[in-house]
Amino acid sequence: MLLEMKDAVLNYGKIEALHGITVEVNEGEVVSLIGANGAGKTSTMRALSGVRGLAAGTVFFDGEDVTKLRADQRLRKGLVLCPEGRGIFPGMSVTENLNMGAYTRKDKGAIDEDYDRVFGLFPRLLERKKQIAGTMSGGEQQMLAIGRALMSRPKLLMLDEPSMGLAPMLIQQIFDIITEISQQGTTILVVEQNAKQALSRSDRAYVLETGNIVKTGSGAELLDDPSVREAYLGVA
Amino acid sequence: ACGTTDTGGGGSDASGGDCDFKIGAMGALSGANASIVIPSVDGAQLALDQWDGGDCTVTLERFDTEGDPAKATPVATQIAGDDSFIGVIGGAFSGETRATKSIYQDGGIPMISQSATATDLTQEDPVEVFHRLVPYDDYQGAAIAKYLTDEVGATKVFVVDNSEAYGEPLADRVEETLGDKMVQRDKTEVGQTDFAPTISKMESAQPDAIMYGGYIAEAAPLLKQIRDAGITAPFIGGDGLYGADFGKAVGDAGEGAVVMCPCAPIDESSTFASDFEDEFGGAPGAYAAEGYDAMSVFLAALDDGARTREDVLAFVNDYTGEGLSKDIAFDENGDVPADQVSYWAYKNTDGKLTPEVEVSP
Amino acid sequence: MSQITAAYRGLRIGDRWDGAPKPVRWFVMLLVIAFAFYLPYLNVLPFAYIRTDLTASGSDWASVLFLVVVYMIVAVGLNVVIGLAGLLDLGYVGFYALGAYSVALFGSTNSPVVQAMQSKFGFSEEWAVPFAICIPIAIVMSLIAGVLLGAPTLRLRGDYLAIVTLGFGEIIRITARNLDNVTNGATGIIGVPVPPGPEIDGRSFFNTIDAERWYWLALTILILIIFLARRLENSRVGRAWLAIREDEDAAAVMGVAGFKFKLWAFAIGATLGGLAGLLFGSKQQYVEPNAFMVQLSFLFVAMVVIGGSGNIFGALLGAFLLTYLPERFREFVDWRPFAFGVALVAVMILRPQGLAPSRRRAREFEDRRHEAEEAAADA
Amino acid sequence: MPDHKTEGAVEDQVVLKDTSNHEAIEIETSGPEGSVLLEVDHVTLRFGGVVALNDVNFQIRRGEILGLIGPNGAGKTTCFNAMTGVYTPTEGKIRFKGKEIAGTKPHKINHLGIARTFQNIRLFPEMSAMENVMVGCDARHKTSVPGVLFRLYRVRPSEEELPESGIRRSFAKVFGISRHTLEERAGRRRSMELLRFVGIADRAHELARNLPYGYQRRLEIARALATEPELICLDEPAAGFNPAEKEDLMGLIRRIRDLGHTVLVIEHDMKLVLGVTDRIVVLEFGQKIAEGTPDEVARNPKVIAAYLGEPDDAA
Amino acid sequence: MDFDALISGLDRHTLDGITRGSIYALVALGYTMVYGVMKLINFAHSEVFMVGTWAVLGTYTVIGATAGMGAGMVIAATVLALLVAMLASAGTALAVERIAYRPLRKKGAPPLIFLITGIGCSMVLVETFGQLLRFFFGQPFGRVTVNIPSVLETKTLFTIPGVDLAVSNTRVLIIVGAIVMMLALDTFVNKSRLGRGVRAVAQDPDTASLMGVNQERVIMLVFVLGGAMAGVAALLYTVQYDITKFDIGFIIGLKAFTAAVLGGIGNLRGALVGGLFLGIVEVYASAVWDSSWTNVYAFVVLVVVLMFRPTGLLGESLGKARA
Ligand SMILES: Nc1ncnc2c1ncn2[C@@H]1O[C@H](COP(=O)(O)OP(=O)(O)OP(=O)(O)O)[C@@H](O)[C@H]1O
Ligand SMILES: Nc1ncnc2c1ncn2[C@@H]1O[C@H](COP(=O)(O)OP(=O)(O)OP(=O)(O)O)[C@@H](O)[C@H]1O
Ligand SMILES: [Mg+2]
Ligand SMILES: [Mg+2]
Repeated sequence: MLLEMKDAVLNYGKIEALHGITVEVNEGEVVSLIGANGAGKTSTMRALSGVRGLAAGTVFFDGEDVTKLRADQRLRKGLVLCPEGRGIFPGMSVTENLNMGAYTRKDKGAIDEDYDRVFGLFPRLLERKKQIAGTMSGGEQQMLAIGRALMSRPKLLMLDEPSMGLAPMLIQQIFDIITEISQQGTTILVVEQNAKQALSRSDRAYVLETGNIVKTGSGAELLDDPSVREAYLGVA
Repeated sequence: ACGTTDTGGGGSDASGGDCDFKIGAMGALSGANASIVIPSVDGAQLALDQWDGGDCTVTLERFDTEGDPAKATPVATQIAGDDSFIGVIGGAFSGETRATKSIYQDGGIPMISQSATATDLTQEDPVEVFHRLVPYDDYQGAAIAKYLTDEVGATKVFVVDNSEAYGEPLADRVEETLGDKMVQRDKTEVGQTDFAPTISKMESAQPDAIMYGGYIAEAAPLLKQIRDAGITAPFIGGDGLYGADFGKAVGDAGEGAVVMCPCAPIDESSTFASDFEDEFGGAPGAYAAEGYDAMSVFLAALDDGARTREDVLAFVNDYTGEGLSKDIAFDENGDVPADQVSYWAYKNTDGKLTPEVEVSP
Repeated sequence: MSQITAAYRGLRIGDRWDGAPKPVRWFVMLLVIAFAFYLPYLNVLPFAYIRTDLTASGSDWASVLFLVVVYMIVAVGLNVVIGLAGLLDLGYVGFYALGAYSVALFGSTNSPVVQAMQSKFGFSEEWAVPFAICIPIAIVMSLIAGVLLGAPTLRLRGDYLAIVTLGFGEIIRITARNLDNVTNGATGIIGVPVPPGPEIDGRSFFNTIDAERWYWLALTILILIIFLARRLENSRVGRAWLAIREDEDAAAVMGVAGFKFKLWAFAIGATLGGLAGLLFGSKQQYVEPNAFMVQLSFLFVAMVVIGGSGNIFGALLGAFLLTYLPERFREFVDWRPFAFGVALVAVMILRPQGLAPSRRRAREFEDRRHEAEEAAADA
Repeated sequence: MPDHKTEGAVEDQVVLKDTSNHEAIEIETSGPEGSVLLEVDHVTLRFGGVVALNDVNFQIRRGEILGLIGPNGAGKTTCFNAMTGVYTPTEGKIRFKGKEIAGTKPHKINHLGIARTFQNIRLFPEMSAMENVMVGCDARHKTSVPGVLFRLYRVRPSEEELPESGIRRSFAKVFGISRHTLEERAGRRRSMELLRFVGIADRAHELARNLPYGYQRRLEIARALATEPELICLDEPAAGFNPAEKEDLMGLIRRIRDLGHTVLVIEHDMKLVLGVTDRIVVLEFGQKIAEGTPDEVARNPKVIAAYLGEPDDAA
Repeated sequence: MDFDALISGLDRHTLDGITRGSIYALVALGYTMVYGVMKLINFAHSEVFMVGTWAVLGTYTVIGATAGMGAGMVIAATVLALLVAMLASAGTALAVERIAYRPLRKKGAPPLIFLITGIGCSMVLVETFGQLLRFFFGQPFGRVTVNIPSVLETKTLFTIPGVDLAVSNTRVLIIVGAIVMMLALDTFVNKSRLGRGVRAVAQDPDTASLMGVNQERVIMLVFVLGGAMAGVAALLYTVQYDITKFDIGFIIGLKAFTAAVLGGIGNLRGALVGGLFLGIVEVYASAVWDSSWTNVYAFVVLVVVLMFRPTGLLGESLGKARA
């Protein structure tokens, strides 16, 4: 097992957003996390990445207890989050943003390779290499954020709503990219509102409702589950 | 105004009689300028300690104003409102004195200032209660000008001031007295350390003497920069530069600089100097002798039988006597009589101010 | 410390206050006001220990109270600017100086301005602008200054404004110091007029000795100002300020005229600053430029922040403590500034939301603290 | 997902009217339905070398729901920014109700009757949901700063505005009630109604920053509606919504139009766009490449090539 | 008013202005770095500088350096003093961070609070040198001005031909020193990995940590670097002016902060440009009029510049953020 979060409780002040959830991700899997607005998906991601500490529970990554580690320490171990709402560095250029993705890396040659890979995936970024990221359109920023996450060469890549704000054609492309990265050997945990796409491409999935895991199973199983279909796929 | 809940101070058990009084000393006892004030209050304390009051007990209360007029007014109101005060030593600075003298006037309490020298305090807006042991700035300006022309023989003086209430009028007066013997005038600021613009003006004016109206903190870098620029003209300042720390501040560049002060040199072997040293662990600093004298005048009033503010005020107004700093008397404005005014030029040699010559303006 | 605050919280004064019926609140309020007026005479022993004139070198209690109230007016004004509108003004002393100088320049026979008017219009040497007219002059002068300073600079963001306002304060002071033939320069102006009043014991009603009268005057003005300033908070104006503070661009798109409201905040703050300066100058009967150094601006800001910016009562508390405590503990002459600095740091670290924050701030703060603590739970 | 009419948890001191028909938040429009409300007239907008809008030309008619779509970076948000005064067009004109508005300050444009939401949510995070909406309401309020301070502008209150109790009632009868007080009351009532309208009244008193994403999006809509705009512009209102929530949102958009607002919506979710709009304008690289009814646009080969891609059942 | 004096001595005044401005610029760096990363005005930075001047004095006293030593000794003493000053200032900056800012950061306090603790720290430091240390060690501590020996004596190093302007060794040291330090720092922040981390934290601390940046380390680094620059400034200052005093930091700090804003706070090169610009403006204006209006010139120029360029001459850079 690559990642295991057990009985995680996360609080915002007096509000308890996660009520003791358990999430597991195996090496090589694509796992998705779906749920309504405010269900706690982003909170789960925050807890996993270490942006926020847990009130209770543990996080194991790669066999190691990382519960007490900060986000930057977890990143060094290969646990990378591409946050919701993009979180690009608005004042830096596109290149500098990508550079930041490789912040902890020292393998110059491999970094250059990864540049090429990212620019290959998102030609728009190559076009706008020098543009200040804050002035890019919403979709362009999303591309940049994903590209930057890839620059960290993660063991486990966590994506929080990667398709948000993307044009239909690009959404397709993003999911293709996710599949591709996964095939290249990166484990992936993805939060998605586009449940249909997400489920059809994941090995396993969790359904989150108001801070609790209410369902889990393979992607295909959940796609067929009537209650999931009704609540998240918009089909009665 | 109504300090009846008396808990502190007054403190002598032997009192009994009707001769149990306080004297207030008001000035900057903390803050940046405390070093100019504390020695004078210490001097006053020394005078009190050496006094044999018989039945009378007198305490000296120190009131800190930080030299700030706004902080001085509550102090003055307090002193004026408390009948056990029969005299005030201070204010130490002109600003706080200006702000408080009408309060003391309303309270009818005599003041003797050891160091407030602004001209207007007595010349433009005199009050009966105010007296001072130092001559006012007009004299000093004239004395400096006289020193410059007579002793230095300067004909092209460059005058600089610090734009403050002390330096500016002093420089004005020097300028007035010098007339066309002044080549140029420049203004600087308190807290300034880079005097390049002033130096370049000096370089083109080629003065044969430089006069600075201001304080030590700025005089030190100014002097250093003057000398660095290769200007060797004599440098002379007013009593704002007088103090033991002058030599320490100016360093080598200050060698030969002259400081003018209305304070007569205190003989190092005098009993005052040694007593002061014993008591406070240092040589008497600025205005220590004046502080001593101010206290002595008040004590003499008590000796004379004065028991109320009116008595003391009347006594002080008419007082004549020999003091440490000078022969003491006050004219109708409360000033040192013109014929008593004299200044000393001190030269900075090896980091010490040594008396050079006496100048009467 | 924490026990005390816990006990205080246990009392839940704020909630009880809000829960109390209106007549009770009125009654309590009147009692508090009455007590405030009585304060100069407070002389019953355990309570009298708050007086500043107990120790040998203490200072006059009523004068200290007066200064406290003047600074409270300042704090209320600055609270509008900093606490409500979120504009960091480090030059507030400029307005304070303007108020003081206005009454001095026009009301004192020693002022070069008055002397010029005398000779121009052939008035007698005794003539000066009457005090009653000096008040509107002072208010208008500081108001104009507020607008003049605000108009070009309020477009600046955050801390740029801080340094510009700081500069403004300095410009006022230096100008007052250097313009010898207008302001008497560094010497200052004496004979600043006092409010008219009946003569008592051969002295004018407002004189230098009976400081409690000044205190009452200032207190009355303060109460009036608090009454008015409270109205701003929970109104469209207060909301607009808050919105601007949060996200100026979004506020503009929602129809909030950002510039106008910021200018208002500045103007209101300037007016109150000027008014406080006027009281100060008049009581002092003497103004001089060095009374208005930048450090005083920092002190003003510290009052608002220590008390809990955004809350009028916080600002009042801050003004009270920072003015009163140094006066009360005068005997520690040399150590006062040191202790003051230590206290600033300590209080803010122990209670970063201020001593008496507004509820909104307290709530915001709780939230953020939890967040920050959790985020750093591991470190 | 709370029901839109949930009254449950809310305990507000304001007496709430029945808002099932939403008459209280209906707005007055200034012209007949179908007439031109806003006109984008050959607008070009450049940022240095980037041409974000290139000679774009379209109109919005009163009472319609117009969709604005296009690939990422096509210039949709920029178009909003130009219309709401955030940017000034390099060339061309934007007319609202026949009046040129390019270069007008954002708050003035709002007063003219345009409101918007943001692609990256921009609420006032430290204010409660209700206060956020109140700020919107204030856009229509008239009390000035002295008015708030001194409350001298009094209005004769109608019977229902009079307080209940005796003394205050007679006082209000004689001296009237200050406009500020009345506006404040009305604002509170309206804010509550609007929150209920968009379906988030159950968390009216929570700070905006603590609301979940979906609530925040809806709060932005409520805040924009509060300014009583004739034209409301929604920038990707469904971003981050799941299909069920999108369904709800479609209903909300329709109801907004039914209240008399004209709606302009940017959205990438084709199901929503095709389902809710009356007409669609398509941008690509800053240029308009198509315009028409949803059907026409969906079939337009240019649009398919540039934006939709191969027909996909996910759309 | 004397414009002739300005014109005829333009070369001289420019050199004076650059000298003055170089020191502003170095101190401004500390403000700008901290501001760039934490969006806070580090009010205690002026005292960080002040501590540096005392460190120089201390070093000279301990090694017994005086005017008129041999060239080798002068260089050794100066370099040693420089290192000590940098250490002392950086240490002070770090201490301020630890004591006054870090606890607040942990509690998520708003920026205004940092301002007050900064002011508090500044007062404490000032009082420490003006009062506390005197209490324990006596002279030279206290509220008086103290001379620092001119270890490096001022000599004319060369004369600029054509304008016939003599340039002294101290000036060369100051100007070259300031510019070299500035360029080094600028390169470090823009080119190095750690520097990128600094800029990332400046823009979005949370995301930066997701990229593997250790925020606390970056903040420490920022204070250390800013402090070290203040230490350099302190040495150069004592070389030029020969004095120190407990409250010497205040005015320099004020000017340096103005310079930082003038250049665009958060922008390192802005600090250099702002500092030099401010220095030159002040000297020019003082040449035409006099120095009693110096602060007025400085602030009027600031306002005028900000009216046309609301984010300073070069604009913000470390942490520019617009949606
Ligand atoms: N910073 C915060 N402070 C307080 N409460 C928060 C904060 N962030 C999230 N919450 C609350 O925690 C709960 C879970 O939020 P979270 O952001 O994890 O939801 P989500 O599933 O990601 O929703 P969405 O699809 O809208 O992004 C919500 O009720 C939300 O209001
Ligand atoms: N201030 C700016 N400076 C430079 N370029 C800009 C600026 N603002 C926008 N752009 C560019 O203009 C183009 C249009 O951007 P816009 O935000 O309008 O796109 P959009 O259609 O809203 O895309 P999305 O669907 O991804 O949000 C983009 O390429 C963007 O990078
Ligand atoms: Mg989320
Ligand atoms: Mg967009």
